[in-house]
Amino acid sequence: MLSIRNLDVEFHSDQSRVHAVKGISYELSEGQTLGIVGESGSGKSVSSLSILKLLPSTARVSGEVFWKGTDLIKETEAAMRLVRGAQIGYIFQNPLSALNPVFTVANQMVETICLHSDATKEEALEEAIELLDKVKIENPRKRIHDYPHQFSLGMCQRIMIAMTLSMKPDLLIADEPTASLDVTTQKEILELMDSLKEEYQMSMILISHDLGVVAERCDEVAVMYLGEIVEMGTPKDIFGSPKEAYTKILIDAIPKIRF
Amino acid sequence: MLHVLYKRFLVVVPMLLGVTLISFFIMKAAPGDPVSMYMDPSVSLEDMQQIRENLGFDLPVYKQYVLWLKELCLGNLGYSYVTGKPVFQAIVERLPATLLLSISSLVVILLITFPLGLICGYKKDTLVDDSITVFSFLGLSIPSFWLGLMFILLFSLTLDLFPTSGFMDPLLYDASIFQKAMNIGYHMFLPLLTIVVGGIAGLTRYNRFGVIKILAQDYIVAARARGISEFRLLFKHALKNIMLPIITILGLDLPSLIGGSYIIEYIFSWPGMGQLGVQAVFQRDYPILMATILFSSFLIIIGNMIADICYAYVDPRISRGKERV
Amino acid sequence: MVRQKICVVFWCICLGILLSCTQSTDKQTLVMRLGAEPSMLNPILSTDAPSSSVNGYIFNGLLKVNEKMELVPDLAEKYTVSEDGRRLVFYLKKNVKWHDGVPFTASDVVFTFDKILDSNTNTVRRSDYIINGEPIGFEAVGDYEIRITLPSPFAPLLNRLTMGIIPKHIFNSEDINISEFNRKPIGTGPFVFQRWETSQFVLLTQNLDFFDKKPTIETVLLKIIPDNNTALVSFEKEEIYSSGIPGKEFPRISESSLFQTFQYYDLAYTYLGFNLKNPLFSMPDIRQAIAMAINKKSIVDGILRGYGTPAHLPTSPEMWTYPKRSFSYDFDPEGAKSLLKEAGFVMNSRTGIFEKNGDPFQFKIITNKGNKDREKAAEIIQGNLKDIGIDVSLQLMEWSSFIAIVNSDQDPKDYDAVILGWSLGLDPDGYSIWHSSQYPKGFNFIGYQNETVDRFLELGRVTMDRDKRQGIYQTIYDEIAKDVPYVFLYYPESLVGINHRVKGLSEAGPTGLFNPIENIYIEE
Amino acid sequence: MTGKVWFSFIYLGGLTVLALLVPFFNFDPTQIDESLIGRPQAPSFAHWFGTDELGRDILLRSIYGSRISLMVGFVSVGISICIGVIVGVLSGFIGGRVDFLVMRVLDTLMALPTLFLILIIQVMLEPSIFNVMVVIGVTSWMGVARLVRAEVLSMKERVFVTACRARGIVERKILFKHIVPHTLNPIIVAAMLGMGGAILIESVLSFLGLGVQPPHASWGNMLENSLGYLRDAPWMALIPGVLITLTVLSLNFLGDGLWLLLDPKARERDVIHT
Repeated sequence: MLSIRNLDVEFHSDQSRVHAVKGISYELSEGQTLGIVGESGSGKSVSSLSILKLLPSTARVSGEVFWKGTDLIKETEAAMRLVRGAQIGYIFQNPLSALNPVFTVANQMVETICLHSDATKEEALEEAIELLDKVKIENPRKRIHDYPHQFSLGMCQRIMIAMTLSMKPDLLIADEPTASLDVTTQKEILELMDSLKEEYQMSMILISHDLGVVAERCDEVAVMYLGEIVEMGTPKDIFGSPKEAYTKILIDAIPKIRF
Repeated sequence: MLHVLYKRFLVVVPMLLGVTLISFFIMKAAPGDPVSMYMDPSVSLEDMQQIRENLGFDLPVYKQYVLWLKELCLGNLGYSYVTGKPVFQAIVERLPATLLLSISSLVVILLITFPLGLICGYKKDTLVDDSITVFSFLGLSIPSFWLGLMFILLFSLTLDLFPTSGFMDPLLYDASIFQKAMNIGYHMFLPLLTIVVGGIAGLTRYNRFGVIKILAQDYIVAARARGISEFRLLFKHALKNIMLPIITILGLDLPSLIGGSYIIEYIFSWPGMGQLGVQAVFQRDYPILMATILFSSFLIIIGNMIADICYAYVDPRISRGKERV
Repeated sequence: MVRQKICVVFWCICLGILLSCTQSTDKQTLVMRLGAEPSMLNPILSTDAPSSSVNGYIFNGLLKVNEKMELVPDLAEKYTVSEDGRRLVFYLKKNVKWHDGVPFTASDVVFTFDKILDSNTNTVRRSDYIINGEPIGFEAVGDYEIRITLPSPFAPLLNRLTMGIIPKHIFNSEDINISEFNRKPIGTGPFVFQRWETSQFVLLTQNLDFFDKKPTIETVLLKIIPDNNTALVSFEKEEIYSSGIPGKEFPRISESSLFQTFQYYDLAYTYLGFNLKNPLFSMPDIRQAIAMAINKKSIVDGILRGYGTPAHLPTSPEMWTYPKRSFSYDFDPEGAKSLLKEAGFVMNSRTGIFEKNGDPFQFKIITNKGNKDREKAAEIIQGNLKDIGIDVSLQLMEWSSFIAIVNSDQDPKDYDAVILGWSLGLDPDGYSIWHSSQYPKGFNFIGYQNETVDRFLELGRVTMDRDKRQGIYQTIYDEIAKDVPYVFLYYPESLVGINHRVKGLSEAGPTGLFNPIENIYIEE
Repeated sequence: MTGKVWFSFIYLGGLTVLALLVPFFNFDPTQIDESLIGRPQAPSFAHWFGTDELGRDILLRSIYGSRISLMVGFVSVGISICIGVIVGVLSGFIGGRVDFLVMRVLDTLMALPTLFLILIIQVMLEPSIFNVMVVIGVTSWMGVARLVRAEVLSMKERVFVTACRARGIVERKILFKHIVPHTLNPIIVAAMLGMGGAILIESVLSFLGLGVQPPHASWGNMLENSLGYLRDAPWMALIPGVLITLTVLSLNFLGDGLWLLLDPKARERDVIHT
């Protein structure tokens, strides 16, 4: 379904030039979950943002991103708009900053729903409330009219998930969706995502710096280091017999409770 | 909300008091008084002295201030020393012209700077952005009174397109309101243009920074990731956020906008409060001067308050009772 | 949206231009300029020129000055002066009505002068009617007769009886200083006040009940245009019918068939005055040297463009006391230098400045801000004096601050020299400027003291005969010219342009071209 | 960006060098040419910028005028920064009631229409260039004080200050060693922009005749002189105006450039206020 070949991203500015992603390739088939792990700055987010062409104008992207048979790199901005959200959803690391602070949740959700369907505003609102209910926001009918800053971080992430799901994407890219949350909330959100993935039958790219998170729920894992995929395979392979030194370090970094 | 307003009003009173105190004493420290305007070989100094006594200039300065303040509390701003006109009337006569000029220049500036700022911010570091920036800086650096003169030289004297000065053609005193409005607009063009050229730079720049900053925010990328169009992004998602800093800046810029328009009024003989005030400085017409300063300060303070209120209105994060620092 | 707005603004501008082009004026409307906002339209309170010129249309005095600068009866039918000059009787016209229809009587006249003499009135005219501390008596006999009693004869009084008379029935119950009738005056004059828009215009219309010959002009529109350049532009666009013309524009305007131009001497002169109490200027030789060092001709030619004359006397060529012969110092820088050397000054060849006992000859000239000609003259004088070795600095001061220094009570006063101008009244009396009693309080702020001048000034005030007075003032002028308390700089000429459609003008002179206003009409 | 900064450097540098060197030559900017009084001459080979109404060379007067403008810029901004920094640092650092009071006084001063304030003070004092500098300095420090206070306040909240306290460093040392130096960057930028502002105010004052006294030249009074000659001798108005504009423009460019240079995070911050 998604096939990336030789994806290369460079950032140009007046003084410097940063080679963020150095020719990576991977494939993802329908219903599968791909995990991408690596430390901060290894190019995980950049590579996945470039799938949707969401990088700032200073970025130079080359390579091929085939999505359902078309190369997204060559697509126009207008065509991309139809892909974004409706076909590929994206969940961000910090849910609070990903919600526009000056509009109510209802406003933003209705806008999104109306954009991708023919629903009227009233219908869209009902749908949004339903979705909020689904992501376990209490009293959604009332709370939907609140502003983002009135919700906790975990709640915001639930809202983001609800909003992304409202567009029924075929692929969900979750960019460290739990990194800014505390441990118990992390667990809840991940479980929520698991169940929703089942329900909506989406493919997923799960980005994380935490191998533990990825190992449990991915069909395949890619390890990125300094803009390159240094190792790729099933979690079993990676954990069982890591070939690269860097992967070993990552595995060692998973906290193990010793008594 | 009301609570905030109430609290702010409490601060306004001592501030205005401070303003009057400072200006009154500085003013009284200036040599000369309104009576010296009468100097003429046919005028005797005894007469001038008598008028001074009639007007109460022989009293100690603090007593004069207390007297003035007492009258003010009774709602009496006094009478002009030069024309004997009630000060309130003199100010009210001038207020419409000043407000007309400052408000319309503000509106025009906003109308121009918003799209300019959006373009600059959206197309940042391109040729368009660079040239708009250079031009707006140029506007900021040109002395406004000189620009006014150059406009008079070009548009009035050389091209003969606009009147050099004034407010309305006297012959239109009984014309229809529409005709009057047209004529006033026609007279207002050059002063307005002068103020606008000087005022564009700052706001465009703030707008530009605002746009750049906002466009880099996660929620813009997130909205884009949901397939929302660029137009909608700019004019819905970014716009409201950009307005926040702009409102603050407007509030802070108000003094310079009002103060700046005074020198323009002087150049174009625009019958506003600035002209009245500058004249009053030179004629030592204390009651008029005090009232002009009081009114201007009041306008500035109110302007800042309105900015704060708008801010609270636009930004949901500022909730009731919490004041912005 | 934005484009629409731009369009709207554009069309508004176009419409505005159209409208301003199509406006037309009634043919008997006289459009004049006021150089500033009038202060009060009340002749006993205001002293500023714009107010006076508006008041001139609205109010009448007992007497008026005609175009030949003679005093003739106005509200008075006739008047008599007693032999000793101490009793005057005025018989008033009987058909005079105020603009509100109330008949004018002697009580109005008495009220006017009582108000002036009342110390609660903020007027600077009070001392005009006080002689040696005693007020002049005004008394009504019946409705149409006024008796005036003077403590001693006083020649300048007749001129002061041109003061506009104000209505008693209006001001009786008002605080005259702040009365609203100072802004909507009621007079007896040929024109009735209609409206006054702040800093825009004053509008007057013909008085249909006027007691004298009715004017042809139906409406007088006085536009308030403070800026001279703007006024000139308006004049050339025929938006106002009269304007002062700067010297450099005068030849151009004169050649145009659209305009009539006039030039005449003002009753004014400009001078450099020394603080005579300053030891530096105590010697007449020094003052004379300075007088000789100043190139008055280049000031007149350069700054006034030749429209004026170098001055030598404290009067004006238009004044009837202006002498045929006069005493003067001509431009002579070498002579000035040798005078300074005789006075004990030595040239320091390094600095190029004269010194005495090691102190360089330097002083500061102050002048008021706002009169461009005067400011330029000051700069030229500074240059002239530097050329002969005197170091002069200039300070332009804002009027009130300037007056505060010059009029301070202290002796000696805190200045070296001033450049200033006097505009003179119609009477040649110069008592307040030259008499030694007017120092330190008074307009003799330079501290001039000359017994002969004092004596003749006093004599001039009590002498009624014009020929005798001429002789008296001749003596005074000679004394002053010899003493050089001032360096008289120039007599400026008034350059006036009038639109060609305005007819019936009188001969050019200080009383104005529009005197009497009754003769003026606008040609189609 | 760099182009603008280079332009400013070269222009201001050139102007400063000219201004500093011109007194060493035997030129007299007040020399009147009596034959040309009242007849300003257009720019020519003999007089590159033409002559004014008293036949004086405008080029020479412009250079002498630049001495005044640059000096006014330096001195008045120096004064305003001294006052502003002291008030801002103390107010921000002491905090509490003192801060509240100081801020209210600042608000009050800022609510005064500056032009009137300057006009009245200037009328009160004898007009001279020295007074102009003092008056501009004394009336324009409020912005700097606010800026510095805000900076100090935000510094106070930073962890490193708490860390200093935890190490037992006395308050005074924290203030002068750790907090004040951090406020330097915004001050330098504010100074650049402030100099431009001061030059503009000086020109307004001289224009109203309350600044530099004749026959000495300043750009403001050269402009004022040009008033009666707008039509016949537009260069009299054009040249000083262009010079003021270029100078202020350069200072603004320089301030802007320095801001980006000194504060790498500047692009992210939305407001610097002059």
